[in-house]
Amino acid sequence: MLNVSGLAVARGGVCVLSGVGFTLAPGQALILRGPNGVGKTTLLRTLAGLQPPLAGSVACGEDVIAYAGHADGVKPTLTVTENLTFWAQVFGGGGIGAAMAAFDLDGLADRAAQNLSAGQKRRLGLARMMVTGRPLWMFDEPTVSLDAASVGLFETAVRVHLAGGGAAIMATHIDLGLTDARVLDLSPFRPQPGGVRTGNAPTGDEAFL
Amino acid sequence: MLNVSGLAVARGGVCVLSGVGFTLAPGQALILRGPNGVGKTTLLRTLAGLQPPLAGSVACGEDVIAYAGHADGVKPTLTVTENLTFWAQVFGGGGIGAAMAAFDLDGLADRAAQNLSAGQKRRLGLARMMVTGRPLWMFDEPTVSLDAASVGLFETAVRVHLAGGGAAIMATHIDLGLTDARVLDLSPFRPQPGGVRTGNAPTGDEAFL
Amino acid sequence: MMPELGKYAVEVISAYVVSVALLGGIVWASLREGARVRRELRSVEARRDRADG
Amino acid sequence: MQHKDSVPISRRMSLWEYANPKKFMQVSGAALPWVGGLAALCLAVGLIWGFFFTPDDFRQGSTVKIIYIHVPAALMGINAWLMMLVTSLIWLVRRHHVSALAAKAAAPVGLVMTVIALATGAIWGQPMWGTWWAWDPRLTSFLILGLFYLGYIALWAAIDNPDTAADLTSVLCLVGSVFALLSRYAVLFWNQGLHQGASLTVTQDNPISDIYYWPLITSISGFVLLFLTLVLVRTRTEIRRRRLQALLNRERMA
Amino acid sequence: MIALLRRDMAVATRAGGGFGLGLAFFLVVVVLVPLSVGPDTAVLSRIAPGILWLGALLACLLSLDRIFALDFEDGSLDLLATAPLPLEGAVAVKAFAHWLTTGLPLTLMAPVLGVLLNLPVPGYRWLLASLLLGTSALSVIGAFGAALTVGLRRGGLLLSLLVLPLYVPTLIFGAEVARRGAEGMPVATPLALLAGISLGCAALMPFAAAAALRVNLR
Amino acid sequence: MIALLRRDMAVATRAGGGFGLGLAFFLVVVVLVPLSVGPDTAVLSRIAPGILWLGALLACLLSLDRIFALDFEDGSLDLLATAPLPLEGAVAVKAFAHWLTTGLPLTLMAPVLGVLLNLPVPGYRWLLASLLLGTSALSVIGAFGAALTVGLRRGGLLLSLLVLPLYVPTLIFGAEVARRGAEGMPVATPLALLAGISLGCAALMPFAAAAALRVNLR
Ligand code: HEM
Ligand SMILES: Nc1ncnc2c1ncn2[C@@H]1O[C@H](COP(=O)(O)OP(=O)(O)OP(=O)(O)O)[C@@H](O)[C@H]1O
Ligand SMILES: Nc1ncnc2c1ncn2[C@@H]1O[C@H](COP(=O)(O)OP(=O)(O)OP(=O)(O)O)[C@@H](O)[C@H]1O
Ligand SMILES: [Mg+2]
Ligand SMILES: [Mg+2]
Repeated sequence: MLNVSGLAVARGGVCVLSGVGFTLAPGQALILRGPNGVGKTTLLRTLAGLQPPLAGSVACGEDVIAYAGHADGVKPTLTVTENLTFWAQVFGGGGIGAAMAAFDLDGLADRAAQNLSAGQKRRLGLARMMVTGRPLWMFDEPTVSLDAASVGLFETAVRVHLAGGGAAIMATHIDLGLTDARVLDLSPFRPQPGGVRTGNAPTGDEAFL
Repeated sequence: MLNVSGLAVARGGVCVLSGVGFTLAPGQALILRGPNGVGKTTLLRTLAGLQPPLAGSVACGEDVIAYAGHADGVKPTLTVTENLTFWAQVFGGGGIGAAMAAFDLDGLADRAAQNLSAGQKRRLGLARMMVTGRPLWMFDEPTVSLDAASVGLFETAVRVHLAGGGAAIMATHIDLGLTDARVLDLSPFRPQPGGVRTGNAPTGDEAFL
Repeated sequence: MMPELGKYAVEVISAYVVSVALLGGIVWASLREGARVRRELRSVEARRDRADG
Repeated sequence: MQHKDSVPISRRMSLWEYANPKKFMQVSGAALPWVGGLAALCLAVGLIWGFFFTPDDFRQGSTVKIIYIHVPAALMGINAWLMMLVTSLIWLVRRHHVSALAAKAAAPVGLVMTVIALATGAIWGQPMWGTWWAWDPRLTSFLILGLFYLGYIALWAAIDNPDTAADLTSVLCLVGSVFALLSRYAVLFWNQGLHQGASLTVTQDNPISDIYYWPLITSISGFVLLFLTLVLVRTRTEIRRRRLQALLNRERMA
Repeated sequence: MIALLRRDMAVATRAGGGFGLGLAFFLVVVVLVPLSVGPDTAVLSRIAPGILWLGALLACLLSLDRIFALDFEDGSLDLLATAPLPLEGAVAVKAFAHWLTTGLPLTLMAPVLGVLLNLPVPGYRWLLASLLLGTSALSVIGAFGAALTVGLRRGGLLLSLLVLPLYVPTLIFGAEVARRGAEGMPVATPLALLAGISLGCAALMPFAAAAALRVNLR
Repeated sequence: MIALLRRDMAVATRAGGGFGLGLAFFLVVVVLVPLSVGPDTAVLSRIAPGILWLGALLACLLSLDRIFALDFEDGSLDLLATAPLPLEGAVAVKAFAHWLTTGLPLTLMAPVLGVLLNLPVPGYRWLLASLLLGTSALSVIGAFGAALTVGLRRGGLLLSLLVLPLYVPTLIFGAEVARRGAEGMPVATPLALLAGISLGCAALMPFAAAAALRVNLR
């Protein structure tokens, strides 16, 4: 479903990760780990096609990835239902009932998103992934602000998605209950400072070195 | 240091918590818990004096509380040093060296805040508390986006603060290593639906009921 | 019936028409909004009274 | 509003906080039909009398009939703002909810009155001054008053929390009144030389004859009563809206 | 696409969405002109077509950041870029929604404000026509400018600065149509040029805007 | 206080902070006026003082939301409200910083733009004087408007709508000074009135603004 090899990514003109490679088959989940600032967000944005890689390749079908970043993509003045319906329509997907139920949003259906608490807003952001109908979900720190019960809802949703032939990648600092997910620690992929300079860590500045 | 009794707080005209009471002495820490949307943020803002309580009292000296909310109060275009120095000056405090060291920010000193990763920015926000010189720290989900090592730094900083006669209140969903902190679960303080209607849960709307 | 308005007929009549239309508009809007809110309030109160038993 | 409540007696003590929306609903509910009926009567009599049964002025021709709308509307445009100022002050000092809501309810009515005065003035200006609009001080300050209404209404509409909105709009109303006064003087200063003069004060110089005076008075009282009726109706709506919101909030908590 | 149009309209017309405020700004600018220039009617009616055009342009300009900035801040733009819509289409729809909620109401209001500035009677028709054509160009060009500045904080003023020079041709021809109309001169040539600009912009700008957006999302 | 002033200045002058953009907007508006009104020098020099004042006012207006909105978004305002500064003082300092980074540069730039509009020679001195006095009033009044709208999303246009009527007296007296100056008439009276307005606003508005801010932070 996703095949990454020799990937190098940069942020602010600095190469932060290089030589990243992995494959992901349907039904699998991959958890990205690494200390703050190692480049998890940068890597996910590259995979989602939002920024070009410095080197290496990302092999992935069209219209496969759904991406959920630090921000939720939620309009504060629209209600929970309106927000979800909009994304369902954009992705040509079906109903929003399942997503509302899975993230326990039914009680909040007519609340404007700006009146949600931090965790409730996050749940709405996560529910959005279910209405995209995309097979590969990518999350950047999905459990921020969530309480234990909501983290449970999230795990269940991911498990159901995997069982249905989907796949998921998530960057997170906490331990999720997804015991059979693979874990990829990004620390070893930091470009070596003393190493060959431009060989395996090319940046946009390469031409000036 | 802080004495709260019979406190009721409202958000969006709805009473979300009532009858909250506790005291906090120097050297103590209190952890607020409760599911998403129970009213932790609202309670903290009320304690910090940013919104008036519906009922009850908050007894607390002048210039005692330093508050850190969901947002960090960090100017994206200023560097880490400039940001910290500014807050140190506003609070008439001293140097920023200790805070920089405690949150491992020395390596980032001259980086503009907008170029920090999510966790690095959070560390900067937490470091701000150390330069306020205030004895009572209040955090709203301090460990969001932090990796394990940074959470360790945070715990150490809080422990040192407590040992020095300070106190701390924090709302969080994860388990911190602060084993001797008291935990206050907010769920029981939700106003009873079936109970006396306006008796113990007065809101601004009372006049209309 | 109609009074003789002379050469200013258009002005006078249009002034009256515009004003009456504006007044009618605000009256109508006020009443309609009032009726709508009252209806909603009734339904909510009925629901609540039922819940109270 | 009739519903049994199980509130302890002790909490009913604060009269301003608690009892007033209810009392207001009772009193206004009883008064409304009378005020409304009287308003309709006065308006109908005044306007019909003015339109059909007054003679033409020797200089202004039949356009003088516009006065029965123009002057009452202009008066109400100004006085509605004054009323909002007073009710805003009451809200800021006494925190009396009905007061804030009455100010909110009056604003659109005041705006409509202002617009009517402007429109009829413009229509009247075409035959009298040969132009729809001139930057005469009085007209200009009226236009600025209209802008204040717009800003005030927009601010109410933009804020969700009703008490916050009441506070902020009240502050705006106070500050705005000061600046409206300042603007009035500024405008007088600005257009001294080109002042349109005569036409506006015609009826003041030579005291208006009875034949125009009585229908005008009837019409003015009609406008006053209509304003009162509308404000009552709209305030009642606002109170109901608040109550509706309060009930929904309560439901949500359960 | 329809969903996007509907959502954008809903967001714009919801409380605080900015619909109506553009109109109010237009009104206020037009009112302030006599206050600053002085109440001389001859001068005012001479500059009326130009000022009306300028006021409409400024009101349009100020609401431009609505097109993308909000969607960027709350992350919707990232998601739209990965959605199964061509980004060009999304840009065009968003520009159209902006025109419907800004340009169109401005156009309809302009004649009323013309009265305040003593616009000569024959001018009204051509003012309307030129604004109707011109504001659509303003919206599409503005969408391009908004796409260029979308990632920047407080892009608002920078946006104005970038877009204003791009508005120059539209403004010149539009104001020329209105001025000639007001003075009773023939308007065919500038009107044709204005129409050309509008059509060209509507056809090409969405591509430029989508390209800029892609770069900014990196 | 000094720290706050310094920080606000630093944020404003840092890249993307908006310093310079107000100036650019002023420049562009003044350039667009001849394009829309037509190139007749007599007309232009007649309306020059008014247009310069209006342009400065609009440029000032557009940068108003900088005063509080950014601080609100990133949480600094909550923290400032709990800091050991009186909020009134903070408001005054922030308005002053806004004036230093907007009103002052606008004033200094106005004479240069006066050349573009053929402002008569005696006008320059009084244009400078009136802008110097007037823009300070604009900043303080603007701070009040910004405080009223700070919590609202896209408060920008609403802010303009609320503030513009409040600007009317300042604008009238300011433009009157500049116009009379340009025509060689005595300017003492409007200048005194302008000074009165500026002083009154500077003394009273911070209190109103701080009150509005407190309500908004609730
Ligand atoms: C758009 C244009 C106009 C506006 C906004 C306007 C506004 C006003 C206002 C605000 C008043 C104030 C009433 C008061 O101070 O007690 C007034 C009164 C009056 N207006 Fe107008 N006016 C306009 C045009 C005209 C025209 C064209 C005429 C007639 C030639 C006219 C005749 C009068 C008269 C006779 C009064 C009553 C004066 C008095 O008894 O004090 N107005 N108008
Ligand atoms: N404009 C920039 N210039 C230089 N370095 C930058 C810039 N922007 C970001 N960085 C650095 O790039 C690195 C990668 O950031 P990224 O946001 O991908 O980290 P992350 O793994 O998501 O961290 P976190 O867990 O804290 O969210 C960080 O060390 C950050 O400081
Ligand atoms: N404007 C509003 N109108 C009505 N209810 C609101 C409004 N704003 C917030 N709420 C509700 O108030 C409650 C308290 O919110 P608060 O942000 O204090 O929760 P929290 O405990 O901090 O939650 P989290 O852990 O998710 O951050 C929530 O249930 C929220 O939905
Ligand atoms: Mg990250
Ligand atoms: Mg919270």
